Amino acid sequence: MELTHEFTVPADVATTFAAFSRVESMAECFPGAEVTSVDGDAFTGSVKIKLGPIALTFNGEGEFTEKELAADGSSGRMVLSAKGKDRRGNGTAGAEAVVVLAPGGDAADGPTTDVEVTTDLQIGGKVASMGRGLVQEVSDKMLGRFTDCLEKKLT
Amino acid sequence: MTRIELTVDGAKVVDDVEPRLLLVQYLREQLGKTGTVIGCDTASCGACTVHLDGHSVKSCNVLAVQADGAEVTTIEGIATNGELHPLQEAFRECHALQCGFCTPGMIMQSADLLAENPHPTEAQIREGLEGNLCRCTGYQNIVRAVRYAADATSATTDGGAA
Amino acid sequence: MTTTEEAPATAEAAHDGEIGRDRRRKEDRRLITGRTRWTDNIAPPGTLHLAMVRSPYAHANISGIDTRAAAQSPNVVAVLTGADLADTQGVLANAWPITPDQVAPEHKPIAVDRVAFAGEIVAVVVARSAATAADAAELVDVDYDPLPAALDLRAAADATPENGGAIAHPGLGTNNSARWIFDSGEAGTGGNVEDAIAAARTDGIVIEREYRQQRLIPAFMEPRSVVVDPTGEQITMWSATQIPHITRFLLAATTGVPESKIRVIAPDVGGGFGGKLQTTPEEWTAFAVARRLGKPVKYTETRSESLLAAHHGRDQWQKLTLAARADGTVTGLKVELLADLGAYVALVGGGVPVLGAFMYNAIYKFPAYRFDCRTVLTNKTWTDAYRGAGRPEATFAIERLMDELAVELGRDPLEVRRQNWITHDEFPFTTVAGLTYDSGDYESATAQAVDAFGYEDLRAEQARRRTEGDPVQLGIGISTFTEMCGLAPSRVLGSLDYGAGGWEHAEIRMLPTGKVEVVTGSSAHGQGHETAFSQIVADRLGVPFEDVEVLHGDTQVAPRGLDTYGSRSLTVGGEALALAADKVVAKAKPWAAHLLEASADDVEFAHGKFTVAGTSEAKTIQEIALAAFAAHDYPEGIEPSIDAEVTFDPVNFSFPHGTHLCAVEVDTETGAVRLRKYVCVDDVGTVINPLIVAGQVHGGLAQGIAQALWEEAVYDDAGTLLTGTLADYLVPSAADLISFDTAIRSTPATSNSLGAKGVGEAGTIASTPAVVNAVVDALRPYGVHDVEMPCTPARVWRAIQDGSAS
Amino acid sequence: MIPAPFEYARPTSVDEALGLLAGSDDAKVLAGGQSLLSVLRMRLNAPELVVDIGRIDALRGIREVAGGGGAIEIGAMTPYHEILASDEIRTGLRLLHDAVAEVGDPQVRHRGTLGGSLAHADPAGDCGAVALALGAEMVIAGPGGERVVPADEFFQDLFTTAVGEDELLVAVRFPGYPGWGSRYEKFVRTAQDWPIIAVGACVRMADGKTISEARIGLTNMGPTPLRARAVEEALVGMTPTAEAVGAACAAVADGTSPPSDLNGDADYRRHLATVLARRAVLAAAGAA
Repeated sequence: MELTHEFTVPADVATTFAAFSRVESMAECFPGAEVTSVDGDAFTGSVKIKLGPIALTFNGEGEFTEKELAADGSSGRMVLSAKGKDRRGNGTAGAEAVVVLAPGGDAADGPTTDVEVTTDLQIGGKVASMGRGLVQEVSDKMLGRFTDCLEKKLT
Repeated sequence: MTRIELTVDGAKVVDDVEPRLLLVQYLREQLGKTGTVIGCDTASCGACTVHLDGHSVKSCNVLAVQADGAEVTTIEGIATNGELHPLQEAFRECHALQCGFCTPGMIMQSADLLAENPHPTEAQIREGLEGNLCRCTGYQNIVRAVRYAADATSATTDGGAA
Repeated sequence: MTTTEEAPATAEAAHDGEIGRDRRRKEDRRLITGRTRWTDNIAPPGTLHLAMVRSPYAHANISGIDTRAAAQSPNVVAVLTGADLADTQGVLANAWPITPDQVAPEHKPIAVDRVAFAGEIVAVVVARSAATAADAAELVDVDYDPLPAALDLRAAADATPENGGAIAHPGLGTNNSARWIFDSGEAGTGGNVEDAIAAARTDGIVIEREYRQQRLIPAFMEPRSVVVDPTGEQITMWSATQIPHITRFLLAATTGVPESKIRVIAPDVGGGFGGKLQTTPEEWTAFAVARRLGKPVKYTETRSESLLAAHHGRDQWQKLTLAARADGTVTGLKVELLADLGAYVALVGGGVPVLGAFMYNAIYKFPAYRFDCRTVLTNKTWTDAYRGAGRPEATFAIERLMDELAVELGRDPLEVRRQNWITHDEFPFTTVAGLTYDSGDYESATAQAVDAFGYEDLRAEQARRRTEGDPVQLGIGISTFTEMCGLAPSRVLGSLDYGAGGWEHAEIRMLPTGKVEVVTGSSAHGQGHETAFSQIVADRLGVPFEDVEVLHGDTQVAPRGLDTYGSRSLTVGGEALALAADKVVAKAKPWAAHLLEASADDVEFAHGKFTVAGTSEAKTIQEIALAAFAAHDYPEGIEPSIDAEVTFDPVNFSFPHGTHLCAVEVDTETGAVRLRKYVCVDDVGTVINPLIVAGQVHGGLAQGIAQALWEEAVYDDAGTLLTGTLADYLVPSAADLISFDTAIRSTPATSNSLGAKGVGEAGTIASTPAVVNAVVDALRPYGVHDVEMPCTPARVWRAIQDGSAS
Repeated sequence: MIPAPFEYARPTSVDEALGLLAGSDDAKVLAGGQSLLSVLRMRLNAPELVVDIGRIDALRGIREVAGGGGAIEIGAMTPYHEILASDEIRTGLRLLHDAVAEVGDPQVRHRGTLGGSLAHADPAGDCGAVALALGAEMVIAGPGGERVVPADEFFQDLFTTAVGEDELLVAVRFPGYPGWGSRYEKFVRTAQDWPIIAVGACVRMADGKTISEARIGLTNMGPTPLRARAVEEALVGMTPTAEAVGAACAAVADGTSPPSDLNGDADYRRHLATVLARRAVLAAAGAA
């Protein structure tokens, strides 16, 4: 499934890029995420998803497979790939998040950046096999919280 | 382990069980009441229906510890003095079963239905059995059996035999 | 109030004949009281429990399996992978390679290097309880490297390594397993269909349609379970299976354990519908683990495992071209079919479309036909027989097309069918597909159905609703059908490369007390064999119904048999029994003559008694059974037994048929479809037990209607099954269905002495097209000409929007 | 399938229950269990502690709120079948009665509870939209005592309510609606399935001719139950003809974000909402 979230932050593209392109800043925004090790652009960690009756802990690894900032600061793009599995063997998750930064309109107090996060998420296993497609709802919810947090980082 | 005491099909039982044990597993594995069966894991099929303190429940959706102190009746406990329950009789008479796997739950739910509404219409029977799946009969003879049992019971009652 | 025991029939009652009698079922005594023997109820002392670790990926290489944590958890006895069992796990066989060059991947019960569908077993945990096995299974850590998955049937058929399409088994280089063609021109059974189509294009009507047979899940109520006890001289397997005999043979053939050392028992089995016509990875794994550990083991699947990993059914794309003359006479049909096998070629999975190949012409006598089918491997659960197997798909196609033709002609769909069907005086009739239909009467069955349905009144109501613009529209659907039942003639099966014969075995033992023990190789799972077979034997031998005991489902008790599927039990197994009974009578006759001091020529048998013509002297067959047991006094040259065995192999299939009429109300505002009325008249030949026949029809209707309206196995684009519980795979309840008006007619079959044709699949075959025809009929004024199955409210509503817009 | 192991506690008072919740950072409250146990069996959750509140007598029962102008309080652990059997509810809170009658199946209604369902906050649950439409108040007990949260603020997100991890929903209060008519329109594919969507409407008529007040709740039209306030306002003063009500209800899905799933996409749900809302309002007005 592909999930898209868009928002605008009150900072220029370069500042936004710098803020987002660190593993830690990404991780601390993802609900329930904990980074256990970082090696350059690669990391390992866990994500605890707790929503209503469901509580799952995914362990996994990820890395920035792309990080590009235009020299003139006119655009930025980063791709984060991650995969993990539920520690009870009930599900697998694979995600590729493409973050695209573009200059937004200037606000009164300075430049802004439009951010688009497109996440291609694959949830497999038992988790995805039950319940009226709730996985999609839950995933959308988690990513929404993630992007909300990113948005607030620079607000 | 948690100590539970309950009455199952008229007999008092005391056991130590893991809290996670489902009532249906307790009935089958510890009490040997294998007449009650497990058909699904989402409380959809109703094959495991038993009576808990007089009301039908899906015993796969109740923990054994939740039945502590309760009275449980299964398909193995509804015949009295060697005589079949009117619904057991009716299911056989009306050919309301084929493979028979759903039958214990179907009979237990039908008994609950008739206890609440002794003279149901066809629509009420169908709605009353909405939580019990059967893959063999197309339900037609099950509905017929419930009506047959209702008629038989009311005939007995009207005749003052009770 | 009576007890469960059937009141013993009087001798006179028994003489009224058992055939056609509404006997209450013998099986029910145990089933209504919970005194049942489901496989999951069986646990030999010391039984260990298995939990399967299953792949969450549709297609992946296995790069590592770490079993240490699981193996160290409390009460775990062993954790075994495919590699651990490599030499002993055997392989799962495909018993019906439909072409000599069929491409089929090897199917190990536990995957070793690569998984090919989500749900495939990668390891098995053995523990002292099912709960601890399940706990430990969560600790098995498998590393997967996902591979591209072939999921969409049509895309998979076209995929090649060159065009970059996903290949379900990369080593095979293709997803195409087999191509199987029947062409009436080449077979000499009819003309060339391309000629017929070309002629119709210039001067007639050509109807071209594509229909999808969605993927279904048999969803028998009893989840599969297997217990294997290797202690003792034999290895005993109890399994919730339709096919204990075939399982024993294949276990022996693929594991090297001699057949004589394997006993397979199918105890009470909670439904199958084809879904338990399989040799399963779970059975093979349990067998291997039990042998490895020398201990009894048990595995019972959860419902979600069942929906995920027990074989699925249907899943075909049909491309159809029907040619007709301008007057409505059908001149030819071309079928191009894609059939989704799933990840492996299942036991008879490859042959399912072939079973349909002979039925697309149905009850019609058109002169040209071509069937061209490709079976395709994908990374989904394997598919195999599901109630009707091939024949529902064929019937759906032709019956939908007949409606489309009627619309094109602007004529009543019943009229168009009448114009094209075989009339009763034309039997026996050899069809364009090469089958010879022995008997039938489509006119009478249809007339009776139309009458019971109130066809004209409902058409009038439909017209009224249309005129008034009622938001709730009425639709009327028609489906006739015939099928080939009683799989069956071994020579025919051989000509189709089927891996077994089609005979059935029966044995009758006349016990000294006068009771009768009957052994059949046809193993029931809800059909009521114990009752119907008792009736046949009681009828032929003139013994009380209650005195007949039917034994089945245990390879030690009933060593010869080919099991239950394809509506074959009565037509083949029942006939074997009838012939065995005749043989008992024939063997008893010289005894009777001897004891009555008469010439065998003067002895007659009727109602259980041998009498000498013109005297009151008589011996009952029970008396002769006792005499044979004592064997003190009998004629020279014969054996001291009147027991008999028969292996029966019919010369032809049987061809039940019927006409089904359905009325639905469609709420055009919401798309909701409500069944209003359902009438069917089925000709199943001689009826042994009308109660059982009606029950089979009801259940079949429910399953066929469910295909039309509710059920579908849905995968996401990564190959995860989304309908993985009964909360998502929608099996209808009583509240979703109505009471059906069913009637039975009988033109006896000529291929067996009983005249029986088979009834197990009838309802399922005819009801799906009847319902879809009704839904589409309701929506014709909105420009709708098809609704994909299942006809969900959302699809129906969307069809109305799209139709009205066009 | 059996749930993963857990510790089990069965308090007999609300305070005891709150103490147990406070003492664990991975506890799950077990009410009737009709949703939770399936989740535990599928092992989509494996809490350390399960707190079974089924034996807290104070949480059970239906009573009139003293001085509440006909308001009714329902203990959180009151099972559906007791609600269905209550004459008070059938006559005074017909909409609730009708929605409860549609929950699951008879067996589920014997075990399932109103409070359990509301705290579970499944957007497809039948009771949420009705609680919202009827302006229910949720009584929540926590370490600091009881607080009352209006339904409007109770449902916060998918499966998320105002009940904190250390709190317990103890009762639900419904104002009285004497003289109102109501209808719960639920749309399902099979009888025991979750609703694709549902609409609950409650209407008060002035002099039997025009709508003087309307309250409408929507089930499964977004991550939480929703109230269709704009439509409620548009209906006021209207003579409830099919055309007029239909026109008002055409906007019922505005601002909603219904899910797309195997039963239908969001557009279909939006369309269904307009149809069901019209039918519910007309029926409610007719019954008023």
